[in-house]
Amino acid sequence: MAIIIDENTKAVVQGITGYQGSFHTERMLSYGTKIVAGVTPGKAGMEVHGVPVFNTVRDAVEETNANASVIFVPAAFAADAVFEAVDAGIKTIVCITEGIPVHDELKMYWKVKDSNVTLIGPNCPGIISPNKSHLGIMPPQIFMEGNVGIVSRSGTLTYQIAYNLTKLGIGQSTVLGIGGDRIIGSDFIDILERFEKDKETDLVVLIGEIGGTDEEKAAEFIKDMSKPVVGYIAGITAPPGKRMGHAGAIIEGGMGTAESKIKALNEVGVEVGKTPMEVAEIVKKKLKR
Amino acid sequence: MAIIIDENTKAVVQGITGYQGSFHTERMLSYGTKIVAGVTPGKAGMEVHGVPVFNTVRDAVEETNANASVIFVPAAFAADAVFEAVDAGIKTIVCITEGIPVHDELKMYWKVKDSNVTLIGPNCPGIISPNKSHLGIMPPQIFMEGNVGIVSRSGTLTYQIAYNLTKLGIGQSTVLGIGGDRIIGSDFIDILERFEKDKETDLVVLIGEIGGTDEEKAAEFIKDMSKPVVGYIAGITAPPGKRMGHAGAIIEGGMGTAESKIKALNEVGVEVGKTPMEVAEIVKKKLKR
Amino acid sequence: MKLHEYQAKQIFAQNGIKIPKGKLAKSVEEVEAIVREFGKAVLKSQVLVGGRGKAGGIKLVNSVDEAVEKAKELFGKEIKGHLVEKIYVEEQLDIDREMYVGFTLDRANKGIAAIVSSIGGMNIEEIAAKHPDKIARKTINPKWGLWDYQIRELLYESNMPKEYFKEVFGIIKKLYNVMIKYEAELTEINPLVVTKDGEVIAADARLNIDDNALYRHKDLAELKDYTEIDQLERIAEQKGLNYVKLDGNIGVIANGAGMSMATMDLIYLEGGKPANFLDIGGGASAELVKEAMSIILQDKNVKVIFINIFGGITRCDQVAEGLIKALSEMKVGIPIVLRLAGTNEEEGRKMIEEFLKQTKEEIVLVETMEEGAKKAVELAR
Amino acid sequence: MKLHEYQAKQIFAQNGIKIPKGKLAKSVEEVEAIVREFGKAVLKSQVLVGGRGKAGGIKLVNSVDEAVEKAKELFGKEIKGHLVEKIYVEEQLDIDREMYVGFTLDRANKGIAAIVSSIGGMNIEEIAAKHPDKIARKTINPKWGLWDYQIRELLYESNMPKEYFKEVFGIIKKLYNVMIKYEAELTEINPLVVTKDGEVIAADARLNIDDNALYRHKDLAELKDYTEIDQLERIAEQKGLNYVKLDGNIGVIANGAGMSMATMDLIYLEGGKPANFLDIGGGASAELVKEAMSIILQDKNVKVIFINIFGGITRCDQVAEGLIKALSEMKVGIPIVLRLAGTNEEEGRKMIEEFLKQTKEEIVLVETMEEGAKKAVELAR
Repeated sequence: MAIIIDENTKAVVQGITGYQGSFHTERMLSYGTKIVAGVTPGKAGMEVHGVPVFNTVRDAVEETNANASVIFVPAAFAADAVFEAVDAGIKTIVCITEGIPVHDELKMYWKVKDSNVTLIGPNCPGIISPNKSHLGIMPPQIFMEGNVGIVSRSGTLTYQIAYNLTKLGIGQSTVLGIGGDRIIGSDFIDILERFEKDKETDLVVLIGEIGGTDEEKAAEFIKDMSKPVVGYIAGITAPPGKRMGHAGAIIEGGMGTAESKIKALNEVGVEVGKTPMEVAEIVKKKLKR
Repeated sequence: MAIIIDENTKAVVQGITGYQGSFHTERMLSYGTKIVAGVTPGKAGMEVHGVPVFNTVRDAVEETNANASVIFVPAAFAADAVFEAVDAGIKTIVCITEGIPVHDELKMYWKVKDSNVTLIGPNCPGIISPNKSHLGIMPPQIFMEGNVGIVSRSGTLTYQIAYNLTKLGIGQSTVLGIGGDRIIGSDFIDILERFEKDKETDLVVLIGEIGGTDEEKAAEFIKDMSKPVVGYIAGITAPPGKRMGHAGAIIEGGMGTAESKIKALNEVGVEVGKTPMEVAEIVKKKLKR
Repeated sequence: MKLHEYQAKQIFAQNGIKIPKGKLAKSVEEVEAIVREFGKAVLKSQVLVGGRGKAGGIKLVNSVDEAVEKAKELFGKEIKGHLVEKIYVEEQLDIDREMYVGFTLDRANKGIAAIVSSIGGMNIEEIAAKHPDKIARKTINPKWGLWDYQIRELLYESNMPKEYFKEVFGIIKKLYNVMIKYEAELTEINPLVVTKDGEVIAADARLNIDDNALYRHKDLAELKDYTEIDQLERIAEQKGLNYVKLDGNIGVIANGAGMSMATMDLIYLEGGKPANFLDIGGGASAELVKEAMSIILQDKNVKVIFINIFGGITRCDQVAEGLIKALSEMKVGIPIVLRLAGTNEEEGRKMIEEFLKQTKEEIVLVETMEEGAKKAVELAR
Repeated sequence: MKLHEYQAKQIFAQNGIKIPKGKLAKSVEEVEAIVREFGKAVLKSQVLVGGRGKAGGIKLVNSVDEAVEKAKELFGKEIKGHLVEKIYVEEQLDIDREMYVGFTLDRANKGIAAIVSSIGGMNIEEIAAKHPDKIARKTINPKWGLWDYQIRELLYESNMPKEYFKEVFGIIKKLYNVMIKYEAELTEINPLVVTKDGEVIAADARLNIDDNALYRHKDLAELKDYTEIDQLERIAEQKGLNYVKLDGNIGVIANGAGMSMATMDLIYLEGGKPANFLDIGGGASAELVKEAMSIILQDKNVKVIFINIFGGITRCDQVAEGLIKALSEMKVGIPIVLRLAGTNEEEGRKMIEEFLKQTKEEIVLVETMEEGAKKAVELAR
């Protein structure tokens, strides 16, 4: 099973002829991901690492029946790329691009929502269902197939925790970063819902950080989940009013502190690890039961 | 049963303090329609024919649990009124107002579509489920409860045909005018779908006119309907390029002639009456079988 | 409301779309002066009807003398029933290629239809039929407006040559802005010309504004050319009546657009010919009925008038009152077939019956609209 | 990017929102000249921080002498860590009532939050807590934008007195346009003042623009006041590094924002205090690592540096190379705790081990980030 992507995922890479697009296409292909087409306007007929390039997503979908897209286009063109993918019939979009204007992100959010399309990101590391498919920029070798789902607002921190799990012999069903921006296509609840339904997933790790109230809302959802959830929240030491890298990682008007998030999660029975290592250990303990 | 409105319909009148709003509120009330509130900004606290007036639809819905709205506000404010009703949680909107700018109508269409709200009109005479509820400006005395549904692009012509049916002793389940504009909230198919499902309706009369391709599309739908449909199309003598009163009643670029519509209907087994009287006679004949 | 080419072009230019150099002339003398300035020129009749070119309304002139001669031909000429009173004089373009860009209301898909073709000059239906590979069409959802990827799709799907991509991309964007900003029902550049110098320029311009939105565009409303509208239709519009002149001899008055059309159709089915469409609307006053009578009577072809009223909001007694007023104040002299049904039917009929005792005008009261049509056709023979 | 009050007001005025008469002064002499012109005035320190008033950054002056005296006090004063270098001199308003209108990004509902209050002057959280009946809040969906009924609902729900409806209605509309047009994250008028003459006027102005959108608003980008940003943070920004200065003594370098925060947190859990947040991002070059080192070393509080890298796209050998370069080119003089894991971990560690043989700088290689934090805290004591 796994969620969102699996061996049936056939992806288009939007912005395939750019440096990032080309580099990561090669990495995704070498992991075994089915990258069936690339899109760069004006570059139809080219090939990138053996993948045919089209002028439009519509053309790419018509030729290849792609059902997913990974977006690497520059921030100024990212919203247009998402709209194009949706209208071409793509059902899963992973938007890697960072630095997208937030008013564009609002439009992206409602466009995919209107069309029942899944958008992961923007400003995210992507998604991997180990041994099945990888859409994004993660280091795939650190993951191992298994029964733990990971959903995270952070990239590197996700790798760290997945790495810790893998070292303990605990594999993952699907691992994904939902993105560090304030407005993202899928939030914790969207993903938790899927993990809850996924037969391969027995436990979920939620990696949050300061800013917003997404973790607090997730806690409300977790209350009714049947599967155990283990948490981690970054940013205990972050001062209010300062962005910690991610546009979304900011404590504003007293909202979104790590303390409030940890409290909300604890209240619904989520054990929150103090360190990435402790998270892996809690998972191990819980799975043993 | 009946469709869209019945004895459980509790309606707000938007623009109740205007001349039209007030006049027709009295008529609807006297027919037994549950008009539970009126809305005119700045007029909260007033009463019109015993109906309490509120500043906003939201207030009206909170106080009265209204589930429908009839809109009589001037054309310049009609789109805003529809948006307000939708966001206040109203599920059935009948927009009587004529002369609404077509770009506003496009927005209205997508707003109600997004929220799964039923919009009848604009520029329509409304809807009546005889002896149950009447939202609009029809002459209710000519209708009789029964098993024939009528859906029409015209007002007076609807009355004429309903009157002919009533005189022949044939009653109606629900009668409604979908409006004479080019962009309307519900088209023939939306209504035919409901009549097809309605247990009280045994036969449907479809009254079309020149312009657009709505009747042709309806024909495609009728092909798969289990209930008989009888048709009437006005405008055989209308010249191309001239609007026949309704903004939508215009033959443009060779599209939308009465001939093409009659042909499409005939092809799917719909008998099309040459005169309003003949329509009633065909209905009578069909019901006897 | 349709704008003339010269008006539409002015608006295009204000919105960043390149147009040829041009000036409006209302007399042969003005044409002469402008051509003296331009050298070679095109004289374009400003009439609100398609296919001007084929109908001889557009003339290339290569000298002042030729301009004067052609201008004399054009002024006063009738093109598809439209009188030429204004000529737009434009520089001649050195045309390398013709293309097409247009937007129109998309009733079926509830949006704005965007149409682009890499060839142009002929009408768009013709392009669609003859060169389906050179034309692209897309519906723009009003929720989101026009996005760049849609423009790219239009360009690729219409097989637009790459060298014009950038220019045409910009023009599509600007023309869409015109469509939205002025609440147009249709706007079109056909042909969109590429000159031998590589300039991309709107050689023609169409812009039809939604009449219902004119209250938000007062400056455009002032551009309305009333000389282009049939005089009776214009008067009717001012009185609040929907009137369309036709070429039959049976005048029709009814309430409701559908009812009016149905009445015309009945006349036709009985072998007669309607002289007009006239809808007095819902809840008409006696005064309005009188106005309707007066408009129809100005059409000298009319031999009989069929008044067909189904009273809902409209009250039959009001209609009778209006009719009596009209007959009292003006000489009608032709028979009237009258059918009154619905609200206050009895009162109306009684009023007419009373009136008939004291007038020499002929009013035939009928029971149904079918019967009325039959009678009217008989009387018109 | 936050705009100063005087900059935001200029934009408000350009968009039809009334503002008081005012001029910017950069010296006591300029203040003096302006107050000489205005008579009575308000001196408002232009610092990008909330609560200026309570912190003594705003002074009413009723004479030129008083203005000079207060201006001298204000210039050079530090308000919540921000140095006063500019004073906006405004006419005094005869205030009858204070209200509030604001828009801000609504993360939870994925839209624009509209907030209106019929009272103002204090901060909006305080109004919400103390006068919940005087405040109204609504989410505007970006698909449809702000509609009139929403403005009416905001006015009614905030119990806005009827006599201000029309004016405030217009201001809400205009302020929303500012929010959208300039791609703001937040814009606010607090207080929105009604003067004794009945004028409704923006007495204060906040406008924060989305940094990611500045490329579309070049004119605004030029208004950026770099003096308001910590110098080190400014330099880091120019180098493409995310750096936030904190007040601890353990410098932190990590890749990824979450990872950087987690590293800070670990230090805190071990009883230490991080000196900064510094994210070198994904796929950092050796050069960028060197720059990161150089920025941290400029913070004189730093006693130890903890470099925590989990290599995904980032290659550990690149990080090692950058670190070696930094240590070769500048004198560090404080211990470095280094944790390298992931891509090319072995190569990186080997490079460091080799380098350690030829340098006097102290580099402690650790296996895990938990161990690293512990070690760094030890070394900082």
